[in-house]
Amino acid sequence: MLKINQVVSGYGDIKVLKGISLHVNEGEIVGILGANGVGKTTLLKTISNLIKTREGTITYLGQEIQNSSPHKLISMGIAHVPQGRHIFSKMSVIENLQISMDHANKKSNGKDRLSYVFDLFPRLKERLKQLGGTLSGGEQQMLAIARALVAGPKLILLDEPSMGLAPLVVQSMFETIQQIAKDGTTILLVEQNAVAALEIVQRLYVMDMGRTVYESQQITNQELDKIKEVYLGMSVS
Amino acid sequence: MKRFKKMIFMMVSLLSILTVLLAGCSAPKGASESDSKKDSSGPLKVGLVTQLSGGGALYGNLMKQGAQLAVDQINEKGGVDGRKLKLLAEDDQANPSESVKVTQRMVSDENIDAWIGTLKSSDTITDIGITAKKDIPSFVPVAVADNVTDSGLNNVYRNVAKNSMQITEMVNYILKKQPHKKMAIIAENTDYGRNIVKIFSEQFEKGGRKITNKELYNVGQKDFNNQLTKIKASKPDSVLIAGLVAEGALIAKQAKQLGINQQLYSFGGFMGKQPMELGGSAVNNLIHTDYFVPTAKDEKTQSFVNDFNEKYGQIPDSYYSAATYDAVYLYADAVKKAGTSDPEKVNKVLHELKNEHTVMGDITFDKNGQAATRVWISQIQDGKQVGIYHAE
Amino acid sequence: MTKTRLFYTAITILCIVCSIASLYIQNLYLLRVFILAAITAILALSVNILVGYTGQISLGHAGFFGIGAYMVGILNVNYHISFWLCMVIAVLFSGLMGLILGLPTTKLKGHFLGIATLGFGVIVNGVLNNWMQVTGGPQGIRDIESPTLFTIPLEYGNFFLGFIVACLSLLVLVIYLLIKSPIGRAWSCLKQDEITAYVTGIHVYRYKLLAFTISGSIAGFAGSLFAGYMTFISPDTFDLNQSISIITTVILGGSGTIAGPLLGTALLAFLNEWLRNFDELRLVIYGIILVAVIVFIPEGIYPFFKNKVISIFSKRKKASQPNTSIEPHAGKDAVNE
Amino acid sequence: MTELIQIIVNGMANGALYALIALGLTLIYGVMNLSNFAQGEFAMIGAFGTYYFMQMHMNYLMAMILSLIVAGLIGFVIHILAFHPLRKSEPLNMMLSSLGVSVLLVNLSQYLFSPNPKVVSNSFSEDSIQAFGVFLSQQRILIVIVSLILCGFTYWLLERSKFGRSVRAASLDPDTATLYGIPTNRIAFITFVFGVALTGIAGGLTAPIYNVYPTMGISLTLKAFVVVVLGGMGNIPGAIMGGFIVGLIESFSAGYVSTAFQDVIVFSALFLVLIIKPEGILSKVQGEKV
Repeated sequence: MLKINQVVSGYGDIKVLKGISLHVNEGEIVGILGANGVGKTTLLKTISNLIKTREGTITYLGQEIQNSSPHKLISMGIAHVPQGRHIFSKMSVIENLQISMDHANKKSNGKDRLSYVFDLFPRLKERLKQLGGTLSGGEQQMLAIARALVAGPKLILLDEPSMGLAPLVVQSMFETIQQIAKDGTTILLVEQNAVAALEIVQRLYVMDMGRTVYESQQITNQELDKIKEVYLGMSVS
Repeated sequence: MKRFKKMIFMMVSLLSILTVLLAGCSAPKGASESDSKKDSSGPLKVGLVTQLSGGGALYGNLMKQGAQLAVDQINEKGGVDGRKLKLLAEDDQANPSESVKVTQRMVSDENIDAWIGTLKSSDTITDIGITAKKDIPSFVPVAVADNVTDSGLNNVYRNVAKNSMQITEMVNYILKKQPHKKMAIIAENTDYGRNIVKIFSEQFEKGGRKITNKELYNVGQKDFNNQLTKIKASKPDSVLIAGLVAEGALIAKQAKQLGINQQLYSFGGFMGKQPMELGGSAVNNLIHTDYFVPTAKDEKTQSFVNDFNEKYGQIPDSYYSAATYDAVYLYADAVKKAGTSDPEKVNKVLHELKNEHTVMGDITFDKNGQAATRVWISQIQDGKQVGIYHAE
Repeated sequence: MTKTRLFYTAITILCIVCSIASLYIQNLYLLRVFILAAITAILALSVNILVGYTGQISLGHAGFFGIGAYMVGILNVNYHISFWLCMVIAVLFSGLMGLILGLPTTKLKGHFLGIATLGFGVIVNGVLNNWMQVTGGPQGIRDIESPTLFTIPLEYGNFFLGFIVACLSLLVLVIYLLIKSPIGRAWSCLKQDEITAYVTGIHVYRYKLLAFTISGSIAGFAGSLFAGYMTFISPDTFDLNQSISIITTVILGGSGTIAGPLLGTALLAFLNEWLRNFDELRLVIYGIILVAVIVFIPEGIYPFFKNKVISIFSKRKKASQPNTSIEPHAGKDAVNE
Repeated sequence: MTELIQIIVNGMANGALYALIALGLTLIYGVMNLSNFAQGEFAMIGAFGTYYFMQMHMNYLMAMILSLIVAGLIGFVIHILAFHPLRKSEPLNMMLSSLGVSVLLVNLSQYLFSPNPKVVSNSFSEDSIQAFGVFLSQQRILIVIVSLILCGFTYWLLERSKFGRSVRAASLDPDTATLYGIPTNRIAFITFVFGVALTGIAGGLTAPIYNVYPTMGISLTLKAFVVVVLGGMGNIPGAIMGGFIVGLIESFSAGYVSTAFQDVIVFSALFLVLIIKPEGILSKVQGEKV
């Protein structure tokens, strides 16, 4: 579905991604793990074209997208939930969702998607008129994901959904993500919270210094320990 | 240690700078007053310094047009003793340091033979300090503050009545001919406006009448309702506008709209047809002082008005053009009479002028260079300027 | 170390040459242009402390400039205090005003700070224009005493220029030292990120206040020089246009560098005089040039050319020395900041 | 008593005008993060446009509509040349660019149209209505009405329409807005043109009472900035509110303190607000713009 081939990008003179390659298949939850500052967020931003791709190609559904305008991607079916949520704080919950629906490709079944989202996050339905900025952290994250979902995407790029959330909330969040994937949306998940992420991902890449340094096809327990120890610097007890 | 060395090094640099500065004492002082030889065969250069950009450009351009007309006319007739005139007009943006810079440039770079300027009295005073160092004949056709000719300089000539003259005329006129006893003043917040407020109210109240209130506005302001509301509340029987026409016409208009129908008075700013254009019916019956009446049955005036109209397609109806035009002629004639452009001799001729007939009237400069030109009292009647009074 | 020494030597030689040359300029017009430019340069340096080193905007620096000039004018003309004492008082007082302005405004950021300082400039100008008893109102103050330095009468342009170039050099030196000192490091830290600076233990508020105070007093110093040179001051000099032209100078030249404001002053002074050849189109062209420079060289002229020069010289070294300078715009693209 | 009412009426009438100009300014600030110092110059363009179209024997309304289009077009060109290239640069640079634009526009119009004031007169401009000794000119009533309508329209546009949602989203968080399909650059363009066109209307409206001349915009820009900061930058209801507040402060300080110190008082009030409530008097939700 998504294929990234030898992509180089970065800010100004600094290259953050130094020829990264990976792919995501339809229906998968693919995790990208790695320490702080290895370029995970940059990778997602490069996919959604907020940062220009300097070399290499990004292919989505057989189409090269590295040169298309960033605001067109949502209608092509790629939704990006940015790190730190970035909901529109001075707009109400419903307006946040409407924005996304305004520009989605399939306008016809907008109502269905809205009700789908409210089924997933009943909390949001209670707070439709509330300003985004007044929501709690967990609710904001729900809204951010909901905002992506109402656009009816085929692929969601999720950047650190667990950041700053309480462990209990994180757990239910990841369950919801799993649910979303089950309902047919492909997910590319970037996480620092490796333990939680490893629970739900079907395949994963470990990033370091702007490259993928490890790719796993099937996650076995043995492999998990190895990943934890070698790449993520966790001691396995 | 490194830092210490650095410090030492810097102290040395610093000291050397100061040493050089002190060494400067013994340097030749000649630099400050260089006396470059003037070319006595090239054109006579007349420098005009006035505001040619921003709000005041409205008046500055009129000055420039008047001066240019005079220069062209003189050149057409063969110049002065075979020498052509050349007008250098520069913009001073009504900014003191720009004005000084521009004047200095004309004096030391362009070697001007005569200087004309500016729109603002305070800048004029500073500038004539520069031209005085070389004794360059300097004409002040527009700036009217009294202290311009109070500095005792030998090279300054003002061919327009100074502010106190027009104010006195106006006060005398009102005391003699008008019944108004309680007057409100709205004045622009410049030395021009402030001076009028001060002198006028002194003289007016000396005449036994009353000033109800004095309000100020800034040049460039557009809305005067606040000032006018206050004036209206003080219930005057007449209102004096101490400002120029750009704001003055708006004041008159807005006063009407606020229901102030009292008699309006103003000064030289309301000359010409601009007040009627800008103020419409609101300025009807306004009484003001006038230095220059384009319809006067004077031969000189008529030829100036015709020539100006021919060149620029409009009637020169305010004194800005006329007085500047005169200034150029005054200088050219003085050079002709003196037979040389040597500033000392030209100045002497200018001081000896007796009743020189110009557009602005018969000019005689007193020892400070102030001429007593005509001051009329005019009234705008049905869209026309009508001279109604002239003190003998 | 050798590089620094080279820098000092160059500066010193330049100053000496300027000082000496200033004594031999015969053209009074050029003298005036140079002197006024040097005063503008001092002003530009003072704004640069705020804009360039601490990342604060000031659109009201003409206020400090005016306060300095009027302190000298009022004290000298009305109370006959000697020029030099006036100057000291002016510098201290405008520094104090900087502190007072800083107290409420250092909490503001960006555009708000810009408008607040702009308001300060308007208020000062309004007071100068209307407080007749003290400031003389629109007429201004005339006949300020021309200073005499150790029997050298500074009323002569050459000496004044020499003096002012020396002042300017001294100021450059002081600012250079300041920037290299812990204060300067604190400033550059809080310029980049206030919160980080705060967390690192820098008393952000205090350092900002210090910047305001120093900047104010330098502008006041420029004002007192202006008063001493012109011997006449009026509110027209200290208006919004002045404030704007100072900050324009700094940004065009390149804020955050010492050479930038100086270069900016020199270029604008030259441009201003040169454009006189174009008569009526003068300010139109000025506007076009202003916009063009900002659009094409937003980082400022000095850094632009410096980078050009560096890139020419460092082509050979490039392999061994990776470029680690962080782009200032990097953060703009980033969603997470 | 009459005086007091007259003062209030004056303040409100001016306030409506300030609000209209501030509206454009605050919109542009919100979306482009640009303090546009050339805002008043678009009022000047609108006023000159109105004047010249009326010289071609068009009626006032027609002339205003055409001149607002002209203001918008000039805004479009200026946006391409002076602001669009700087969109990723520091806000200070854009502000400086706008100062350059202001110098350029003022002096160009002076060169083209001469500094002489021009008079625009329509059927409203001469008369005023009167009630209980309080006067208000008809043109000012027209200004108040048009201004309120435009403010209302803009508010509706922003709060209730799809386009307005995009504008607000783009002003709150441009990058995220892009991710959700909003073409932020295009939005910035449209907002700028819309903002300067609004100001162009203000120019056309004021032409009959203020006359038309090249430097007329400068003082309007300053007022608009005070209004915008008072109301909270990028805040539409705030700008409308701020307009009236500034108008009232002005007329009260002129009426009861001193006309000479009018500007000083207005800016002191601004200072006070900035110290006490830096985010503007109307803002409820704290939360910084990204």
